[in-house]
Amino acid sequence: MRLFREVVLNFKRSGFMSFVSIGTIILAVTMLGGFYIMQTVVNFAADQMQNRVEAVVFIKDGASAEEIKLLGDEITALSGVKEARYISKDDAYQDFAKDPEMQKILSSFEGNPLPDSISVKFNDYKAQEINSAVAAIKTKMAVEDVEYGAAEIEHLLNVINAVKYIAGAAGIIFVIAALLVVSNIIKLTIYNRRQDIYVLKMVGATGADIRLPFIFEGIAHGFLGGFLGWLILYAVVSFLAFQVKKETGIDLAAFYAFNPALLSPKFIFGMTGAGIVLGLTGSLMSQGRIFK
Amino acid sequence: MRLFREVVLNFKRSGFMSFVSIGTIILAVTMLGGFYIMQTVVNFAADQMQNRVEAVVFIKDGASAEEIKLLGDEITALSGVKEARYISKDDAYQDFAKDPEMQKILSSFEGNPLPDSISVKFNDYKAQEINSAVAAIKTKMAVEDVEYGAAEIEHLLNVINAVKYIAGAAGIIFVIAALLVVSNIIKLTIYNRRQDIYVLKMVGATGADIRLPFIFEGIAHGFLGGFLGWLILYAVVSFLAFQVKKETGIDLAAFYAFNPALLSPKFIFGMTGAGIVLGLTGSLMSQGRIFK
Amino acid sequence: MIKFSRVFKVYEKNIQALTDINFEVAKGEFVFLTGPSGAGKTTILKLLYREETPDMGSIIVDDTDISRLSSGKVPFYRRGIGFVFQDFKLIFERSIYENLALPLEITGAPSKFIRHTVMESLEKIGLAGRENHNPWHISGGEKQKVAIARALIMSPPVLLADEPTGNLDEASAGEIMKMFKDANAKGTTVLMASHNKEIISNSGFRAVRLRGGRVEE
Amino acid sequence: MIKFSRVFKVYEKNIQALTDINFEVAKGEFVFLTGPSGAGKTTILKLLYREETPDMGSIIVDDTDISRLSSGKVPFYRRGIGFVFQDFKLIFERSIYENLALPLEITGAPSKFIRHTVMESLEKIGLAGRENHNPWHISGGEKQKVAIARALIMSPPVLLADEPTGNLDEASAGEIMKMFKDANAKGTTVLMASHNKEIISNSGFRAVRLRGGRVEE
Ligand SMILES: Nc1ncnc2c1ncn2[C@@H]1O[C@H](COP(=O)(O)OP(=O)(O)OP(=O)(O)O)[C@@H](O)[C@H]1O
Ligand SMILES: Nc1ncnc2c1ncn2[C@@H]1O[C@H](COP(=O)(O)OP(=O)(O)OP(=O)(O)O)[C@@H](O)[C@H]1O
Ligand SMILES: [Mg+2]
Ligand SMILES: [Mg+2]
Repeated sequence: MRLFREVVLNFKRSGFMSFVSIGTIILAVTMLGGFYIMQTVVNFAADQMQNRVEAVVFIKDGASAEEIKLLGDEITALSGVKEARYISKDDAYQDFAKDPEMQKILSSFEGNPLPDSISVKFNDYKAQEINSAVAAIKTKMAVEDVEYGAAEIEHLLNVINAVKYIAGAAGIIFVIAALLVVSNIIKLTIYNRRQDIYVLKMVGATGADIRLPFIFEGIAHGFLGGFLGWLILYAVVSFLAFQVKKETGIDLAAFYAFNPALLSPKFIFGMTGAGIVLGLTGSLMSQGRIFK
Repeated sequence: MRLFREVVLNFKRSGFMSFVSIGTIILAVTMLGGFYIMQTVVNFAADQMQNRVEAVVFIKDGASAEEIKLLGDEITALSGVKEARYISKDDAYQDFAKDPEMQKILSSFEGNPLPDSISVKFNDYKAQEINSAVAAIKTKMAVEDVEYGAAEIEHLLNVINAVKYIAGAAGIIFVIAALLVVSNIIKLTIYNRRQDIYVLKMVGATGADIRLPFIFEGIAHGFLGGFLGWLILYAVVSFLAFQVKKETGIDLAAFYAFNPALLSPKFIFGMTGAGIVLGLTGSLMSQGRIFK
Repeated sequence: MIKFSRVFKVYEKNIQALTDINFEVAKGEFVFLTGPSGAGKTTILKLLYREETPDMGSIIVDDTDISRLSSGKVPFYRRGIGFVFQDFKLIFERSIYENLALPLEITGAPSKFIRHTVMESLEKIGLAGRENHNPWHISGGEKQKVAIARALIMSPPVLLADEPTGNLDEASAGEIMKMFKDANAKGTTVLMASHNKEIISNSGFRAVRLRGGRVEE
Repeated sequence: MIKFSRVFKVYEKNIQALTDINFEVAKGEFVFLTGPSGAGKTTILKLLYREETPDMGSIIVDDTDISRLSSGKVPFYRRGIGFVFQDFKLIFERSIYENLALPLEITGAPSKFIRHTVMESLEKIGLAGRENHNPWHISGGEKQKVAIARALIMSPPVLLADEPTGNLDEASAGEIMKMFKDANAKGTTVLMASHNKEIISNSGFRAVRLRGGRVEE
């Protein structure tokens, strides 16, 4: 009862402070949420490119079905390899023949000039791993040659991978930063109320009497900030998607990272929860000063 | 003199507050700098991909040199087109012949089965613009067919473009956010010194006497925060580049966006300047409260 | 009730505020603390309030040595003491009503009881009708009256007052003294720091005289 | 020198603090303001200090109506006035030395002169050697002495003091009164709010009596 009243009173009384504190949580949570979405988009882009990184293993003419099967299993067992798919020369022919130019060229041969092959995809894009995998495959008996055709997007993948890395690090730094700002603001709030707190202590308030309102205030600010942050992020992203569509004709909503994710209960609860955690942690981190 | 002493005194006296204020500026500036670097990397990646978007215009057999020249000029004049490069059938043959497999296929023809062509690159990646350019080219007399082969990276480009867009918007939001946090913290500082300010006014201090120390304090905090922010960013990015190199073998320093940019005087002054602008703007924005 | 034995207090920067203080106050007694500025009156009250702890000696209140009280017990000890600060220490972020209600709210008193008690007390000090004002917006004497009302609101067994009449005119000081005497008559032990010779001599109560941190004579 | 003509002051929430105040203080005079708590003494001093402005009437100081002073001129007007606040208003973030140096620093006095003046003043109030202490860490009476020293440090032509002896024992009050009288003898016009009947009658100076916001008799 008194607790609830204290929190409400604090809201009313130190409107300015509450505004600062809630505002910072909104900013932090919005940034984190926006960050999460950017991260998702970058990951999505990186995954898309990664799927394109493949090595094609050309198999010696006359290799038996068992040999091929064995080779496939051996490749799959290599570290870093995600999948090895056998493509018979007939399948390859049909695939190429889809392109009318190629069809023309191919039809000038007698029979099928294409070899059997295995298409290899990789788990993560790590140059060293892929190179050593390719080298290992080359030594296999049944292998004629390995074409690692991804060289041209390798450079791009490097960039995207670096972006992912940096984005991850920035994310961690951001959480710490937000926590510091929020806890510092709550510290300032408490510092500002030091006379109030002194008098409370002097008229016999226990530690809990003094601390609890601040903790609940932190939680309340966090809840409000988190939820408002989600609302703002939703509005900003929607507006952005609208603008992007208008200017480039790209429908962002088509990427699963967008609107659906934003509206999912998981995301809403996640952001509100992050706000509460920020508010709570911030107020706990700042408690040290109360009894000084 | 008094001004300088006041600023130094404030630093000493309200060490805690100064810490909060400088810390926030460090965070903001570091974020902005890191953000700038991320943006540069994304732009770099997008540019790289964009260079790959090309349409190949196959020219009808028997078109005269003048017709081809005219066609090239017409294409270059289309909006959105960056360059149109003529590739003779001989050049094309030599290009293909570099690949031994292709060589085998080509040598099975009599003569050169490849047509003359024009390779078209675009300024910005905008689906609509490119599509209408391609459609326009298709209607030209000398054109046999247009192959717009970038379809496969189109999807990826969409993603990267969207990331660029969102990153730009996030950047603007971030500057505003940092400004709000800094000005709020300076407001809190001033609020905390309201008694001090009241007494100063009562013993005859003018508006300037009271405001100037806060403004200089803001600038000093900004300068310190900006420079420390650069130092931290430099350390973080260097560490990150080291880690990335260790884990993926990618040398980030090879991208011009990295270490060289970080060490350029432009970047250092930019970050320090951003800190000063933040500190100054923050303290100016918070001045309203002084005379309340 | 209250017993100081061989109490020494040195503040930081080597300021010797109290030297070998010994005195007793019996239960239900009304005792003045007097002496020139800087003599140590406020320090003695702060020790009793457990805001400071002595460097040596023992301070017995109600059979417990409060200088050895565990910090968890301090709040509950303080609830049995009313304190009038020399500089009032009203909370300017709360209304006059809220300032007075604070000690009651902390003990969890029912709000009806709080309302009744606070309004009665405001009546007594002549500030009825101004309960929703901010204590920043009342005169010095009025602030002092609010501070005194807050100290008395719990009807504490012990009342400590630091110069409670310093900002008051004679008539108001008389009223306030009457409030203290009434509380004392109901059994409250009162220890009051004061410079006001007239009030001390008129009251007929005993005075402990301090000078330079020692009890005189 | 100072002339109040038909001055009215109503605070927010409809509190009528002053009603039709008329009085004059001649140059070099020493006048007491007296009256019960809440009578309006502090309000009159605040009007003179330009912290508040009257709702009606004129307040002439040195031939200028200060209620019409432009806000740019207020700081310079205030530099000619020493003020002792009822609640001292020392800055707890600055040392005692810095508190005293403040009014001098603002006028841009040379630091040697400041040092000399401040040390002399500390000597006078018996706090020499404590210049680097925080005013938070001195007794109530000592705070009051510092507040008075700060008001006198500029040797202002006008001195306003709000209950400057409320927290002082008789001996200290006597010393302080002597400082005020000395300043007055050197030509400073003094207006002092006080409850202390003894001091007023002993001084032999004139007193303006207030009650309920009006000048009495
Ligand atoms: N800022 C304010 N807002 C509202 N009312 C005020 C304000 N300041 C003073 N008052 C009221 O105006 C009246 C006169 O106050 P003032 O401070 O002038 O009295 P005073 O004579 O100095 O009393 P004291 O001797 O107790 O200091 C009082 O009733 C007081 O409550
Ligand atoms: N926190 C502190 N730190 C250092 N010295 C202090 C502190 N509090 C008080 N003192 C010093 O201790 C001595 C006693 O102070 P105290 O406040 O007890 O005096 P007092 O009798 O209450 O005086 P007054 O009548 O002026 O209020 C004084 O010299 C004072 O300067
Ligand atoms: Mg004292
Ligand atoms: Mg007053």
